[in-house]
Amino acid sequence: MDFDTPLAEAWVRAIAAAVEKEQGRLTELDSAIGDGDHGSNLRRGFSAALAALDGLRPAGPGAVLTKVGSTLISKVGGASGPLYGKAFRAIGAALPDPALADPTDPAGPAAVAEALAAGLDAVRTLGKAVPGDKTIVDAYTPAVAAFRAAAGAGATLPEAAAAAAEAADQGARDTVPLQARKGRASYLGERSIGHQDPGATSTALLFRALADVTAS
Amino acid sequence: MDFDTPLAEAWVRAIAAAVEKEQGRLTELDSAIGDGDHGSNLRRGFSAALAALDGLRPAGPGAVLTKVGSTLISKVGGASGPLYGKAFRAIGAALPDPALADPTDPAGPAAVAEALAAGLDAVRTLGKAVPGDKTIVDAYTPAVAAFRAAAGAGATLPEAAAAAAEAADQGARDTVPLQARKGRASYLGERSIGHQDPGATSTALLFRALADVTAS
Amino acid sequence: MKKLINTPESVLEDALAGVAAAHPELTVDIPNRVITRAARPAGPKVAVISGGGSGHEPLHGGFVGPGMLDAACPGEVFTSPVPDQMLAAAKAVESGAGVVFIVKNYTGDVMNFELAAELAAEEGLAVRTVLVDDDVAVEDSTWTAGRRGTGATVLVEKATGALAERGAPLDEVAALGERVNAASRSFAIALTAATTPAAGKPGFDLPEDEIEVGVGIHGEPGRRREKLRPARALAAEVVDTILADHHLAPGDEVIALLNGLGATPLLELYIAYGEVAARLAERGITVARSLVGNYVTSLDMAGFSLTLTKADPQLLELWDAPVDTPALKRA
Amino acid sequence: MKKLINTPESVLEDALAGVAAAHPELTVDIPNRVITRAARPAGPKVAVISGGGSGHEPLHGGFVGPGMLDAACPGEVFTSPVPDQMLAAAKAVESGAGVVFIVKNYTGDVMNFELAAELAAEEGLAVRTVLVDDDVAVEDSTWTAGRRGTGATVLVEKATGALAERGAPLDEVAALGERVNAASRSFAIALTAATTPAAGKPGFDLPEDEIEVGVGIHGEPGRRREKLRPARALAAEVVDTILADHHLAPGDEVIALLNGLGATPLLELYIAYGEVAARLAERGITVARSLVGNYVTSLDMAGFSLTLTKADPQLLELWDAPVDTPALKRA
Ligand SMILES: Nc1ncnc2c1ncn2[C@@H]1O[C@H](COP(=O)(O)OP(=O)(O)O)[C@@H](O)[C@H]1O
Ligand SMILES: Nc1ncnc2c1ncn2[C@@H]1O[C@H](COP(=O)(O)OP(=O)(O)O)[C@@H](O)[C@H]1O
Ligand SMILES: [Mg+2]
Ligand SMILES: [Mg+2]
Ligand SMILES: [Mg+2]
Ligand SMILES: [Mg+2]
Repeated sequence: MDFDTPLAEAWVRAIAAAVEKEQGRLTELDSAIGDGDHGSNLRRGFSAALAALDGLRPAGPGAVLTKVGSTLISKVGGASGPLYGKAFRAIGAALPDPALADPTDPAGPAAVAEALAAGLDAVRTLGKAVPGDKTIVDAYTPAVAAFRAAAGAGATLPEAAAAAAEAADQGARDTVPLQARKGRASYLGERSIGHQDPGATSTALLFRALADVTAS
Repeated sequence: MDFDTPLAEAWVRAIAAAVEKEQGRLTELDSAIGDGDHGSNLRRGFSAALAALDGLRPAGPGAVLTKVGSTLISKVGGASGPLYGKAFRAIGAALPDPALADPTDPAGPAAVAEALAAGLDAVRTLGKAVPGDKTIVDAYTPAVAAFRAAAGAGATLPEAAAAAAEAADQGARDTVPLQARKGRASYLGERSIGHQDPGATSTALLFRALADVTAS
Repeated sequence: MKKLINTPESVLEDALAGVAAAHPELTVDIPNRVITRAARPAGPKVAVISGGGSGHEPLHGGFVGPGMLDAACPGEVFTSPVPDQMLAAAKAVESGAGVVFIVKNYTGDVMNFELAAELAAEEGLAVRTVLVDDDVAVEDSTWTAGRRGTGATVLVEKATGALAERGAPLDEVAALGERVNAASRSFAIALTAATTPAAGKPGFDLPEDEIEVGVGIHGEPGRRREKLRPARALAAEVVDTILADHHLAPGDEVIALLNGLGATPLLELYIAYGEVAARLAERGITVARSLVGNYVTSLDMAGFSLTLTKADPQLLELWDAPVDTPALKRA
Repeated sequence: MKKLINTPESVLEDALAGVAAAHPELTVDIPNRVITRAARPAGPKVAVISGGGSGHEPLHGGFVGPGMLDAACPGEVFTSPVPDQMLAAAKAVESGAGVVFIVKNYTGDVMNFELAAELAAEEGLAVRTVLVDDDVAVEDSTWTAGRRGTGATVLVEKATGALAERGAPLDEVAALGERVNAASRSFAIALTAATTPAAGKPGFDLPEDEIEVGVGIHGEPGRRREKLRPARALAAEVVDTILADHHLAPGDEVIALLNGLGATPLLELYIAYGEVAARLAERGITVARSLVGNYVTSLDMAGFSLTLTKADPQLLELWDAPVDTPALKRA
């Protein structure tokens, strides 16, 4: 399996569906240590991203994800809009785009790993969070590490994506005992301890969606 | 027993105590069909009246009640302030005042009946309510009638006051099925039916207080 | 009950202390409970005095200042003021041209202002009373105390205040006030009940999905209860209810006051106003001027009222006239 | 949840339609979510642009007009606006003298305005950003996102707006904004939590006898919970907390903003202000100017915030300068 345009689109659709389904939980998590809008923020963003895809065909997977990133930046707002927006733009830019490159050499697991890593770099550059700050970074970092390790060990795209999803889930759960040091939750100080971070949770949804669409 | 200055003062004190005790109930009744301030209105008024009495001695019973009326007008506001204020001023003006009249000829039951009736007239002149409108008038009218009848039949002041208290109580209870046509409760139309009128209820307290202080 | 107060008994006095501290341009006589402008008029002018129970802020104290009221008499919460207040206010601000009392039509207000007018007349003052009764929720019949005075009070105060400022004589100012009132109709919807400090609990119980339609500003219940509906539907109902009672024809102009009852966010008031404006347009009524915000509140009640005043060139001109009060300012 | 809305999704758009209908003196670009003055400046002037999540009305749209903001960019409820809005606003109102962005210090606001500033710079606009971070409830350390921007925003917007109106150059306007922010501290107490339309229930549960001390304007919980106390005690605590963090000495003058969080009656805000003024007097601080009312709200949250800005002749003069916006007017 290659990371081609249909797969990119399927990923975005799967994220949109997951966000729709989990909107309530994301909002609930954000109410506990934030301002209760993370679910509706992402829902607004990914439904706009879906709509934006329709005007794009035919485009490469990189163009699809770049467009998703731009749409998120334009529609979400809040902390997660620029962060996820920049991430998808970076992933899109880093993915070998068949429209530009040799169409017979589509992105394999290693190239996808580097593209996902570029997304993480974008998040860290903009948000300046480090692992342990109780943010998106805490799910994204282990997910990239797992994806990269699997790809390096010769895994297929579905296998690497599944490993990344597992790691992201674990990373999200591991935010529970952390004290937030970035974003709105940091105002809570010690009172942020004991709650799972909404952004890390949505990052896990993103990676789970990738695993789902590559597996099927 | 005569209606002398100590009795007038005792009556005012008894009213103030009753209002203090029943404030919650009056407010509750007024919440149901009005704006929930009748208890605090009367409490404010009668505690000011008590304070005003201290500066009055020695004065006749008429002067005491006139002062109470003026104080109620100055301190209560709302519908009940002017109505009870005018009533007490009229009662005070109508009571034979020992300071002016022959000190050996104090007010007997018949004179008290006429003074109380003057109070009712004042209420009706100012408020333009008739019996059946679900107001103060519905307790006050039967109370005066009973007092007058008793006095006419040769009753003592305690006996006449007890009869008036009984009639006022009954009059207040009889407001329950009425539809209000005056005051704030009239806005409710048929929804005012089924609730006892707060003003009629406080009028019954006034007459009950008179019965209590004359009896003891 | 959670309230930002010291004690239920001291609410009015404590609030007046705050008004005094916040507004050096006003004189607050705390013992007499009278708010006046700190600066007296240069020559004789009709004094416009309003008053009513507290809990409706900024009404009335927030409208004292050049171009609007000369004095306000705040009563206890939801309780009309006492005659002594109006007399003290009249004596403080009259300057030889007479006094207009603006009175909302509630039994208590009417009687207390009536007694005040008698006392003022005894002191040789010329007094006119303008009664405001704009709430179409109440049938005006011999079976009720008549329509309540609500949002139109702001328009009556603004117009009479502007006219008085120009030196118009007493009868003219009073007649204008009556004209503005006659040209005005209001209707209100409550999402929650108000809690007075004295009562300590809501004036009525309203289920989590119901609203009170035609509510009064003291929490007097309204025409009926119904399920909460979208703002668009509520706005249409409020507009239609007022128009059913108002002598307005397509093409007529109105001044519209979309008023918050106290606890409704301005964001929602703007949503309601957008729907009101759309509905009025559908019905062919032109909004010449509008005002959106909390002007005649009912403590912490959530909801809104709409007041529509038929406009004409004189009213618009007076509405636009300069005013400088805590709650309404125009250069 | 009882709200005067159509749907949770359309809250912002519907409210903007209402703002457009109510304020002909403003231009509301609903698709782009930008509010600007209808009248463009005569010559080049620095454009002052602010923005942030909705739900804090009248902030920011209510402060657009001569003497204050050139444009406001409202985000979704409690969500910072997107860079496209700020770019559209900048392009709409810049007149050759550059643009100042006023940004409250929240991660989302900071990042979105940062992206907007990049985009604007790409378009050749000169942009300066003023960060507002006045809330002393948050420790400003490397362990947090820094202090939140709250009530001081009104003062920054007023002062920079007044200075820009006079033709001051870009760097001077931005430097003034930073100076006002540095001179300001705020602290808030909530009696109830806000309910966003999207969440449908209160952001936090607060028992019937407890308050949240040091709360944020999005319902971010504060320093601690405690029992409700009389207004006098709460006012003293708020004043003392601010003074503990502020470089104020007895004899200093301040501008005081006693701000309602949305659902607290004005009557109670005046009570709180009276107590604040008394406490400041005790501490030897002189209130040179004050403002009491709902200016930086948090939807239907009950409670108040206090902002104290150290005053000096320039700030007072800018504070007193003419302004003509929906929510703040001065002749
Ligand atoms: N500096 C940051 N770096 C990475 N992620 C962050 C940062 N700040 C906040 N986040 C993430 O954003 C999430 C909140 O997103 P959202 O609720 O949409 O925005 P907002 O906080 O503006 O309401 C947090 O749960 C956290 O994971
Ligand atoms: N016109 C009237 N004549 C007689 N009594 C009246 C009249 N209007 C109102 N009342 C009485 O006043 C009572 C309410 O008093 P109160 O609550 O103190 O004043 P308000 O209605 O102004 O809040 C009513 O219960 C009723 O008995
Ligand atoms: Mg959030
Ligand atoms: Mg009452
Ligand atoms: Mg009352
Ligand atoms: Mg947010």
